[in-house]
Amino acid sequence: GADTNTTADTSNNGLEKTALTVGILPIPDSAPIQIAIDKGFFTAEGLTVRTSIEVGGATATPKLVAGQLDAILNNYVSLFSAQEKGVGKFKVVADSYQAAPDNFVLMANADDASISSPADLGGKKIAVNTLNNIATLAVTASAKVSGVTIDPKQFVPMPLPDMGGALKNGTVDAIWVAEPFISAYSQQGAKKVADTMSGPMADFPIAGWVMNDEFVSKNPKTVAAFQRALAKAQQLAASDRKSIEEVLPKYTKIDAATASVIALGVYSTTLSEARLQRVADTMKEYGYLQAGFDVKSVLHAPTAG
Amino acid sequence: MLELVDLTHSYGAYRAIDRINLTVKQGEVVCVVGPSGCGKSTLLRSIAGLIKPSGGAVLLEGRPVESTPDNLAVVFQDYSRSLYPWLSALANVGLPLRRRGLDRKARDEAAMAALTEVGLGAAAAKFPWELSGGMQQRVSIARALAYRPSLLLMDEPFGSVDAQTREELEDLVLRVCAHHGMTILLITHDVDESVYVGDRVVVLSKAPGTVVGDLTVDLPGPRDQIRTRELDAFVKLRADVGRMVRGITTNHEMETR
Amino acid sequence: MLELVDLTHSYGAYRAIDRINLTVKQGEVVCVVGPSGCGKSTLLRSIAGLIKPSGGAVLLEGRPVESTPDNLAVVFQDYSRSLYPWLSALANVGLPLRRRGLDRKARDEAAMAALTEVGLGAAAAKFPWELSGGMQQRVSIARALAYRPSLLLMDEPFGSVDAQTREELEDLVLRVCAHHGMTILLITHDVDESVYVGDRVVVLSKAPGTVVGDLTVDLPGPRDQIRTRELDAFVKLRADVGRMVRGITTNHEMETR
Amino acid sequence: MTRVRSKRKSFASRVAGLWIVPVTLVLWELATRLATQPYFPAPSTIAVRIQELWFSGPLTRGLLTDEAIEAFAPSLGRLFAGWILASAAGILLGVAIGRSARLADYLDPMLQFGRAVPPPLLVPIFFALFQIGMATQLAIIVFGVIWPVLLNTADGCKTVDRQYLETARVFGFSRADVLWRVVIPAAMPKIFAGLRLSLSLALILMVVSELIGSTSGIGYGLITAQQNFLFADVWAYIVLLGVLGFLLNASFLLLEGRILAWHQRARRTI
Amino acid sequence: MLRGVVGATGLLVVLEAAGRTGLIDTTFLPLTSTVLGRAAELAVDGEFLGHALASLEAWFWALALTIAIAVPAGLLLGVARPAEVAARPLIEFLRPIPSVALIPLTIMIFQNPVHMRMSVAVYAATWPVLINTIYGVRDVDPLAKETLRSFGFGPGATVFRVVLPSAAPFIATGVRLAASVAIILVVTAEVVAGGIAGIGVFISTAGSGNRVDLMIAATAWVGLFGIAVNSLLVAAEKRLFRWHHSRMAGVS
Ligand SMILES: Nc1ncnc2c1ncn2[C@@H]1O[C@H](COP(=O)(O)OP(=O)(O)OP(=O)(O)O)[C@@H](O)[C@H]1O
Ligand SMILES: Nc1ncnc2c1ncn2[C@@H]1O[C@H](COP(=O)(O)OP(=O)(O)OP(=O)(O)O)[C@@H](O)[C@H]1O
Ligand SMILES: [Mg+2]
Ligand SMILES: [Mg+2]
Repeated sequence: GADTNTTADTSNNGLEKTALTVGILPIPDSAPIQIAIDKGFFTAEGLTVRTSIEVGGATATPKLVAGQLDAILNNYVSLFSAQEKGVGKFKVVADSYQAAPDNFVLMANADDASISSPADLGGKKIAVNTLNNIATLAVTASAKVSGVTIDPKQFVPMPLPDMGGALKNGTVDAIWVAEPFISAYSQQGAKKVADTMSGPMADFPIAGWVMNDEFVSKNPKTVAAFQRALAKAQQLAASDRKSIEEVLPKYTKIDAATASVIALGVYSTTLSEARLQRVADTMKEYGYLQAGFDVKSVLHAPTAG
Repeated sequence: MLELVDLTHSYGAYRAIDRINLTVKQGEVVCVVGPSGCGKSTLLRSIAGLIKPSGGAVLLEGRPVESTPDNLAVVFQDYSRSLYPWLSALANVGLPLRRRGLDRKARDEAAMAALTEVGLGAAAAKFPWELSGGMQQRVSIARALAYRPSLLLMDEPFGSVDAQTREELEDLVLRVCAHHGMTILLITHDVDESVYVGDRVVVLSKAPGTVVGDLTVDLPGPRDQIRTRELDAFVKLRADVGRMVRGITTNHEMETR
Repeated sequence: MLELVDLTHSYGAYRAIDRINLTVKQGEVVCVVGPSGCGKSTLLRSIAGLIKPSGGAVLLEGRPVESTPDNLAVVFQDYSRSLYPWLSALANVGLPLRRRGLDRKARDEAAMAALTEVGLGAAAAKFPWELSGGMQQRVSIARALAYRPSLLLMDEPFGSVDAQTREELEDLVLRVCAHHGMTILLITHDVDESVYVGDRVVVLSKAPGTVVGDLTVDLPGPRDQIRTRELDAFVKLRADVGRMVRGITTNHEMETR
Repeated sequence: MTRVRSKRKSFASRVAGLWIVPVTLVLWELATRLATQPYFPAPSTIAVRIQELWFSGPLTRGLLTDEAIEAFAPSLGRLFAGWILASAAGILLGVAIGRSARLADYLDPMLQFGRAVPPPLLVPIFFALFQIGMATQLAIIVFGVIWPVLLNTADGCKTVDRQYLETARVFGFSRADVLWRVVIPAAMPKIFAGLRLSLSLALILMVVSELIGSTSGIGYGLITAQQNFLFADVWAYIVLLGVLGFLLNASFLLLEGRILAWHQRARRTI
Repeated sequence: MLRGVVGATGLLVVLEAAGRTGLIDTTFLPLTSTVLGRAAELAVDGEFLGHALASLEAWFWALALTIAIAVPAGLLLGVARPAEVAARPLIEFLRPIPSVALIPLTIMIFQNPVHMRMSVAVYAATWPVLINTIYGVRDVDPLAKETLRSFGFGPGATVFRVVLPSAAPFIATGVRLAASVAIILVVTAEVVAGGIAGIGVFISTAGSGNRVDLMIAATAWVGLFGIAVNSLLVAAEKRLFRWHHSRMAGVS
């Protein structure tokens, strides 16, 4: 796996390691890495990047810690929480994705009159893909605006494809979904209850590229090369929607037709400490972090050149 | 009551019995003797409907036997495997009586009576694996007798018991059968026994078994262990059957060795 | 060579044999007779080290038997269960010979020779379930003989074969044993057989079994089926043993009924 | 002799039979202390968590905390309901296909298919088929647990010693008697092996069923702990499951000992 | 065989009808015909075959390892009562622990994702083989063992020549159970933990794209694989255990 080619090889621009295995999620957030692979940005830097499809932070994080993966795409909420709990020492090497309106919405059955806005969420069962991450935080925060406090026990973890059925048969009252499920479930008689990425959560940073602290300090050149290639791809993704639509069918099962209509977030081009500190602060506010958290300690911004 | 017409059976390509013809009358006791491996058990299993003979027919009261006939009891040669290890001796004997429409108490009583008759009254509560070989064999005899079948098939039923018990069991079987008008087909290796117990003795040839002798035993009944065996007729018949069996076996041995 | 000192065994609270004393000399053939359920098989299993007797001791060459003695072969009463269904008759007979350090070919030859001697040369390739009861019994005799043990224990080894085969097997066992100097302990129900085969006949009482008679059979060897049985000494001994067994059994039956 | 002695086995010797438990605990403690891995807390740490989580409640409730009651009650309910349903269905169906070659032929491919499908993947289908959540969870448990019972029962009923059946036939046993007095007792050892396998499987599937679409129970607690990176809690749940399984199995063996006494004694060399 | 096809076809027809008449919501459970079409496409889809091969490899080694561990262990525990009594608390403690709960932990132990999947599968598949082996060993006719003992064979030979062959049919049932448990766990581990290749990876990717048809089609291949493996094992059992079947009555 990931350990191949660890030995420094001077013929590759002095990179400490040229073959990287990167954990991605089969959702639009990961598009830049596929763009970088397809457009040869990694090859140009002397890197060979292989992707591993991950399911979520709970299993991708230990893989990163154990060295099975060299980098992963992870949501910030999960990441900061893991760092605080001492699961590992991580570094964010690039920002990836930030929320845009209607990226992540709460939906309920169209004929369910009891739930039509975040104010109605009290005591309702809400399906989320993972507990203790961006999903629960976003729902909690947007409900708070409407004066409702969500009990963590209201959250029901379940895989996204199961949510439609669970909503329909009443296992849950509301579901928190992203594309392509928003489009699909709308057609199947679900209504949008709230855009959870509005108000306090507007433009909220979602996910970034993460490496082990130790890996970053041992392989500075490789990391820099990785960052350079990724930056080009992030840039392309941010500016050209077509480039995303092109790669989506390659690493997800979202077909070209769907890819052309779904709502996408914003692809970040810089790694901003201020923006990410907002994540940490919000987490602290809702009890996701015990102590204050200085995000600087987990950032590894690209060095110029 | 029982008629075998050209009964033939082969296991795969191997012919075990070959065109056996035999008629057994109601209430008759027929003993079958023949060398080891000649197809006696095969014959019995065909009559019991446990194997479908490859040729010929078994007729019971004139009708062909398609499956296992009603009102039948069998004492298997491999008696130890025909007792149910999860039941006590009493329950093993009592089990078939469920068909007789008896209630639990009546079943237990009948079973206990049968066990006592074979000398196992004291062992009724034991499980088969707690019994000696001969005791197991007696349990399976008790089971067959308690059932009061109209046709009783026995495959070497007295092979594992001592001489004294054997004689008692022979008399017991004859007594019970006469009393209830059972018809019996009894397979044995003991020439004396075949003559003592049987109304007829059928001798089978070496495999594939065919009927080579069918002697009517014309001895006065009821039989008695001492007196019957002293009769000249008995001694003569015994010698006849013995010669017959011996003749076959000798030829047989010649060929297989 | 074999000595039983106050050998006692109880199954749970039930006493099967009670203080049995017996000495068997090297090369001797000892027959054990006794009523069904008196503890003969229990005795045999104690000697074979298969059960740990509750009291007394089994000495072999003066040393107490702790586990199964070396150089022993057993023909079990329940022969059908002691053959391995996944092995052919030949392989069943050949299996113990592995202990003799023979190679495959030598094993097969020895096994084939033994099977031929019991009249099963033609059935060597068959599996146990393809054999008749008597054939299975002969396979297990062949297995014991092929092994050439120094001590051979047989539990009613001839119960399922016809009279002619039985006589041949008796002679075969005697011949093989004499040739290889085996010591034999043979359990039987047949009084004639015990006298014909044995150098000594030991009579056990009803359960719990104890030794009630120990007769030396003083007949000239080698035995012959016709001539030996005609001897006056044979007839007298047979009557003696018969009386002894009968006496016990009668008492026994009285009590259990 | 041996039987009598083993029956009177003293309490002390039974407890001494558990020597492997302290030995394992000590080795485990040493290993985790040497490794110092956040994913692998020491058993002493886990024990403390177990006490805090579930056994620091009021004496009147046997020390159980609210959390314990909240987690255990629904889980155990699902567990037993699922196991009993699966066992009943498995034995019924197993007997049916064990005794009828024709039925077995018809159903075999479907059963073999179903057996290889991971139960979590069926969740969306169950959601589509069942209109209530509880039914979905029970369906997951039953679907996952039924196979060992079904297979072992079918196998046990198919392979009854021929002589047993022939005896039944010649004595003209009724179909019901053949089934109840011969086939099922003869298949009992295999059925019990299947039941025993399925019991701990039921515990596993109870957890699996609670991982998806549940807000209560041990599985929910486990996944919450896992996704919150609370490793001591994760291990507390694992240990809890182990202990529960051990207790369930011990009770099961007691029951089996009663019902299969004939078998165990018949198969013992004395 | 023919009856099996008839039975399966019957079920498929019923499902198709239920979908077409609206009895089942086709958005959650697509029409049978749709799924079959997808499944057929997958059969010639290079990417999917790559995933399938990866799972197959993990499954094969997992099953091999399971047998290599569980059969000897079961024989030992079945023969040596004291060993079984001593090991029982540990076994019974470990048995009910869900492999799924262990996945994040196994990730930390096994660097290679294939090893990780195998370990999870072996963990779960061991129990049916182990328990069936122990029960099979206990089921051995004591007289069969005594026969060999009386000829002076030691415990090793008794185990190898009598216990193992007589328990073999029972063990085989355990192996058949384990074979499907191993498939289930390899796929589940892939679904739960992701990875580079594997049917489970394919399924979770399809899930993230809301392609229920592809998920079910892939799952159907898993099930078909289960049928194939079972048929192979049954055929092997029939050949190997002819002696067993000859003695046991066939179904009536
Ligand atoms: N299931 C079987 N498959 C193949 N051959 C068989 C089978 N059962 C019996 N045979 C063969 O058929 C022949 C007759 O067997 P059968 O059991 O009827 O003999 P038998 O007369 O009862 O002998 P015995 O007196 O020894 O019990 C034997 O040669 C035997 O090898
Ligand atoms: N495993 C056992 N458990 C309990 N009791 C047993 C067991 N085996 C034998 N017995 C009892 O011990 C007594 C002696 O049995 P054994 O088998 O030694 O008799 P035997 O002399 O060989 O009789 P047979 O000639 O009928 O074979 C019998 O009464 C029997 O019920
Ligand atoms: Mg026969
Ligand atoms: Mg005996």
